[in-house]
Amino acid sequence: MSATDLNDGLGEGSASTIVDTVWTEETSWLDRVPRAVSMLALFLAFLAVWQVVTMLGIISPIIMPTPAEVGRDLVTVALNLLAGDYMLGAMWITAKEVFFGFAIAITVGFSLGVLVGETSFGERAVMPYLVAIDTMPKIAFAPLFVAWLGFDIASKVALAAFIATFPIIVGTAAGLHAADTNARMLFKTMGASRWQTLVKLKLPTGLPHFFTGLKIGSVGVMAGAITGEFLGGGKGFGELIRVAASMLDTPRVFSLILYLSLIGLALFAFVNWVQRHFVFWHKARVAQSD
Amino acid sequence: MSATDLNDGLGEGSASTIVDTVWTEETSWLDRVPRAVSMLALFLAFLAVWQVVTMLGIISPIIMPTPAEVGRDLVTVALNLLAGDYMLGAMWITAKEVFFGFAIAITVGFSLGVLVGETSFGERAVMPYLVAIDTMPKIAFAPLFVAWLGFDIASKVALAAFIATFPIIVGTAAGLHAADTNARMLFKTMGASRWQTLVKLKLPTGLPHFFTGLKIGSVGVMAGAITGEFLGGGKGFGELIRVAASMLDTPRVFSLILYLSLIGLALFAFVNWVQRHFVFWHKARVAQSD
Amino acid sequence: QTLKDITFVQPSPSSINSFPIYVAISEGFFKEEGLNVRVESVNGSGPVIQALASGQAQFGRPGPGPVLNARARGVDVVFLYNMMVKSSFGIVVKDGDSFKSVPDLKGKVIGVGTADGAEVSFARGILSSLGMQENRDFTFLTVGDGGMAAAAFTRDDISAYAASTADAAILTYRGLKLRDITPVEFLTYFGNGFAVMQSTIDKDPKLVESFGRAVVRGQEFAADPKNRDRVLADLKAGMPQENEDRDFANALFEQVLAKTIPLDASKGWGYQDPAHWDRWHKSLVETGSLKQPIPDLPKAYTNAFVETWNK
Amino acid sequence: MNTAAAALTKLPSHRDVVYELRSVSKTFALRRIQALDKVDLRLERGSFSSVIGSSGCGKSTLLKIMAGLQSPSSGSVVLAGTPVMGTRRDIGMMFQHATLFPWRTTLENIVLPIEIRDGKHAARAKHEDARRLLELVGLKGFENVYPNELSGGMAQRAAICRMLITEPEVLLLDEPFSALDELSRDFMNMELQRICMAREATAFLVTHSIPEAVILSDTVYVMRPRPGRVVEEVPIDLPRPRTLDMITTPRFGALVEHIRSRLDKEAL
Amino acid sequence: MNTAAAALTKLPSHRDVVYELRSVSKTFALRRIQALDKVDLRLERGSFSSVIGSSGCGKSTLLKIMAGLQSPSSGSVVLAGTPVMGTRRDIGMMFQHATLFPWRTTLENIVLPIEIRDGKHAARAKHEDARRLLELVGLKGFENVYPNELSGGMAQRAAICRMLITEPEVLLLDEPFSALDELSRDFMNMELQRICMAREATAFLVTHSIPEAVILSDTVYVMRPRPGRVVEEVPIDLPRPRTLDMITTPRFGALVEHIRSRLDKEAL
Ligand SMILES: Nc1ncnc2c1ncn2[C@@H]1O[C@H](COP(=O)(O)OP(=O)(O)OP(=O)(O)O)[C@@H](O)[C@H]1O
Ligand SMILES: Nc1ncnc2c1ncn2[C@@H]1O[C@H](COP(=O)(O)OP(=O)(O)OP(=O)(O)O)[C@@H](O)[C@H]1O
Ligand SMILES: [Mg+2]
Ligand SMILES: [Mg+2]
Repeated sequence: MSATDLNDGLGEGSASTIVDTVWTEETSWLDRVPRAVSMLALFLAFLAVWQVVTMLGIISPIIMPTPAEVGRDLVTVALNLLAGDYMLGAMWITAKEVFFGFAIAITVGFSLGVLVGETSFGERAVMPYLVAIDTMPKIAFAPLFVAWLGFDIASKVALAAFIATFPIIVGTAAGLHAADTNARMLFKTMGASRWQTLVKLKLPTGLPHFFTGLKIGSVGVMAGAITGEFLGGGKGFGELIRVAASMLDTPRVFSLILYLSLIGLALFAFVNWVQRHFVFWHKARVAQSD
Repeated sequence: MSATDLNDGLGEGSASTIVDTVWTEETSWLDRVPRAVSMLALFLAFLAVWQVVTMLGIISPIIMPTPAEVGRDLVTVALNLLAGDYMLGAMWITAKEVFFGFAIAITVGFSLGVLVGETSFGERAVMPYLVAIDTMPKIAFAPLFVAWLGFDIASKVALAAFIATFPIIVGTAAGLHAADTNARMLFKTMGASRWQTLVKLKLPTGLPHFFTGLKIGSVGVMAGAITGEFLGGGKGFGELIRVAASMLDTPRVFSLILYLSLIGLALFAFVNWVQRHFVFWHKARVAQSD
Repeated sequence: QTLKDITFVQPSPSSINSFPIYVAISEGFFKEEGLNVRVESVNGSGPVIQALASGQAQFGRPGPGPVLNARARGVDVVFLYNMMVKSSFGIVVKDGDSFKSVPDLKGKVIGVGTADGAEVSFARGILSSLGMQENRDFTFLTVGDGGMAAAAFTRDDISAYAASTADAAILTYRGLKLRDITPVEFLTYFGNGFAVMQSTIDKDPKLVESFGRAVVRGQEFAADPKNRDRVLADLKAGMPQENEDRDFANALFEQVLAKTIPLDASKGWGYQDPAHWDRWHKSLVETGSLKQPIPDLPKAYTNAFVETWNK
Repeated sequence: MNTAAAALTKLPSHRDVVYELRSVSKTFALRRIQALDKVDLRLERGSFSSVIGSSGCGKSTLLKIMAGLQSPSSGSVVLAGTPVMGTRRDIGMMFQHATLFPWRTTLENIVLPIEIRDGKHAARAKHEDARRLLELVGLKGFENVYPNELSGGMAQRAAICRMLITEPEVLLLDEPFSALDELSRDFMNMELQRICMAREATAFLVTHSIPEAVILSDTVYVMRPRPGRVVEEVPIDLPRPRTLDMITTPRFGALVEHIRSRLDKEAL
Repeated sequence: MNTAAAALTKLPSHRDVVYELRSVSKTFALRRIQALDKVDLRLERGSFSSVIGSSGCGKSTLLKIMAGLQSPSSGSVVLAGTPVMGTRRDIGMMFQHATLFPWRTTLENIVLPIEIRDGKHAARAKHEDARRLLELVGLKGFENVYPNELSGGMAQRAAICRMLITEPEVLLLDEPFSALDELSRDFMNMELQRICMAREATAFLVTHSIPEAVILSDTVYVMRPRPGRVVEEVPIDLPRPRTLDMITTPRFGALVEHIRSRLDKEAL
């Protein structure tokens, strides 16, 4: 009948049209725009708004510079960085703070997260303290950090780690609750020890949650390092920003911040990449290996 | 045989002993300590360490006061709060900042999280900007906030919301990836629109992730409000801490911070409570309704 | 009669450092001028000027250095009233240490509060006038304020600290005994004072007049020892927590008050000596805090209102 | 439901082809597993077909391709005259795994397809129908129970109700009764026949039970694995409506034996 | 495997009671659903028992209680002389749902119990055994495939391998073959018998197939729902080892019919 006719009409060539019937998420028109184009469009839109705001003159240049000024300064900073001048050194110091801070945050956050997620002692007795500590303005503790760790990068690393630890704790702890009853019962019947259940079941199951914490933490660690440098004694990028800010050199402040956010982006992208490789089954589930 | 004997020996009374064979997570000895006891023990341990450190005299009282000094000051502050004096007003202001900041962060974070989690445009084009923005030291933007929003709580609310939004974005976006293929295919065959799949499948499935973000955000919003007050204007608790700090009245700084962390704890506990009621099936799964 | 709302912004949350304002508020001097003044505290002179530039505040209390910096960037902010007529900064060392004068600090680390605050320009000025050069004869370490400075001293990370006199007084009062080794001739490096945007002066000179008049009245009232109790009560009303401990508040107040009394009272409260401005300017340029000299230095300050205020 | 009348209304459209698969092949890219090799199928409107074959021979893959959930590597799928390019609303599908949503009660899970198609209000209007379906499958009293309190077979029955509630024209069923006891299974088979006949629905069933396939179907497709392909179409010439006592007839036995023999020929 | 020898070694321990359940009841608190009502069971060492009953009658609950995964509301469970107070290592359990872990290949999933019991090294040593088991169940070639690429029945077979690899003394099986075709199912049944006899393992099987229960068991327990209770213990007096041709014997037919009639008496 008609179905057959149609099908005959399609013939061998129909295969190619039908190959697209694979099950995928629906995509909106936004998704079909290539990434580079959409990023650029966003960027230009952002620039335009910025330009208009500054051109209207409602905002003083010492509060918000024009895109052109910042653009010029981006070049200056880039030249300085490329020449291996003092800014490169400062960036290197900040990168070190971020790296060590993140490493410590992962270690401590993961351990505490396991304590909180695994034991009701952790969840009910330790967690309130952790929440309380994390609510406290870290700035108030800066003198303590300095008194103990000095003005070198150690105190900045500590502050950075401090801020990044909490998200990792919460993520890890939430992840440990993600395994379902069936899987838990299975482990039970296999005679798995608590430790084995943790390592071989709960941690793998909870990896997506853990990575959520890690991503938030990766951004927190940057903020922490810069805050630390703002508070005193640093020789890193934060200090450069602070000097520029105190001299009301706003274009410099903005361009330094932009370079800084590149470090943050790199760190975040790295975490994302690690997640993709570690939680391959999650991805496979979503994207249908086809 | 022997099994029968044993069983006879147990008789009717055995039921009570066997009632305990319900499947539950193994508990370590730590978990059997009542919550109050363990919290108190932790607290006392903490106090003891603190006392010893200050008694050794290695740390100047300007940097770290003794527990006794802080204790005395806690009473002073409590009396002031109870008398409805200026501190109560300050606390009220900070609480308002936190409340509005959190409300905005939830709204914005959730919306952006959906954008990032649902569309590859969001994930690949918008997310890098969000990460970049969040990496930037917010402190540098404080003058901008003040310039636009004034000295009133609006600028603090904005900063608080700013800081709390990112975790919620990441949590929401991660949650939207949590639904498994089976469930997605089921929705597909039901002819669910993208919106329906989002609302009726992906969001409920992703709630645990969303709440992870919310918990981290609830703590971030506190930090944000206080940072905002530190940076400019405002009559809240952060201002009180700053005044005390500039006077080197460390016991006061510590006791104010302790009261502040109570607000943070309350907020966190509230989020936790909401999660338990919203994600009831998750809990039920874990604790075996029995 | 309805009061006009204005905002005054100060670089730190202290009523004592801005005492004329607080006294004038509590004693009703502003009200008599038809003004309702609201005080906001930000974090440093830079944000003070930013608040003025954005119109969020009409008056502020920045240091002279940041004002010149802002002018170099085209912001027409004008220093209006010299409040801390005597240098409010100093170089301090621990009481027990052997340093007698600034040259003894050769090869040492000097702590500063902020990366490039007024006290840094000040300290740089002193040191360079004595032929000492940064990173050769001494180094600066940004340690922050208060507790951070205490931590730095106790760790022996710094040998001296360039600070505002109020900060040093607080440290001393809290048990870290400090000694001021600032040479007297640097007293003319005046400190923070009241500033305003030129546009405000142009638009509403009356406002500037009435603001200054009330400030002068506050200053005079506070300077009179008879009124001490009242003044302390006024300060407490403005910032209760800072003034809870009366002895502490009084001690600090005396320190600050002393810096506001001019050597030559005949010019009136708030008067700014052009020579002192030249000195500041020169020092800022020499030490690199200003990249190049400001062409219109006299426009950075004005004495035009001093007479009216002091009538 | 008057079965004679149902049979009558069925006649006119009898020749109408609903589904047409033409040499559908499917190779999973990652390991080059060929799940389906040139499968041809023609399902007529109102017909009931079953597919039977060893585990892993590609039955579920075939169903997913028919539902538009996966694309064939080559070949074409045409449903009611239009190529299948994605999922369609007129198809009701039941998966091998029940997949109930833990945040919805049994009743709410069942009316979910209605809620998705016609909104919350329509779903509420269907609560009565849902209750009736639940009673039919023996789940009366479990309306407001959350799925984690259901047994394996109960969850499967709830999933059947969820598929039936929309009264779809085409039913794709992947081992819908695998977790049910014999008695319930027989009962459910008869109900399924009744429903399909009454609605003139086209059904395509994956099952491992040869008697089940025979009692329900007009045609049984026998599949062989590696690569999955249809080796025989067995037309079932038993009269409609089928009844359970037909199981004891010699014709039934012969058909079952024939199919079994076709399957037997392969080694496990 | 020499079956005669196996039968011999079995004799001495014949009287040994492995499992003893005494009036085990289970009420789920939330809705006061009584899943089990005074269930008594005695399983002898090396015996094979099945439980059969309609969906939702409490079979899975019974198995979980025997495995120590849930506690009875009243009554006692004794395994090998000691009350069951939690899970035990000598029990191998297979759940109704396969539950393979997506981050492990099929082979890694199968050796997981070994890894848990004896460590990674021992698990690696068992890879050969695991491969053999996989070949036995027809999954040769799928060792390094991740579970999301397995079909429903393939996953179930992998789960069977996972349970068998530890050679447990007691096997608790919850509908282990529900997703398999008849042929594979028959084959798996015979393999299961062989394994249990060779190892002198005690098996307890939940199934919906009466013939499967009869061909495998020494005793078939018939359960009725609401509340779930054992209404009859049917001893199966067919000789061991059982073979598939016994299915056609009259005795077998009579037993199946008897059990069916016991189940039939209840309304659905
Ligand atoms: N966690 C639970 N909470 C409440 N009720 C439950 C729970 N688990 C099972 N039940 C109830 O207990 C009864 C028996 O369930 P069970 O899973 O043991 O049935 P079953 O015999 O295994 O059925 P099937 O053959 O369908 O798997 C059912 O009525 C079910 O609703
Ligand atoms: N997502 C996938 N990726 C790769 N291979 C797959 C995938 N899904 C199925 N397969 C393979 O395709 C073949 C057919 O699978 P399918 O699920 O269709 O079998 P089935 O006939 O439904 O079996 P069962 O009766 O066991 O459910 C199997 O060999 C399986 O390994
Ligand atoms: Mg299948
Ligand atoms: Mg069951």
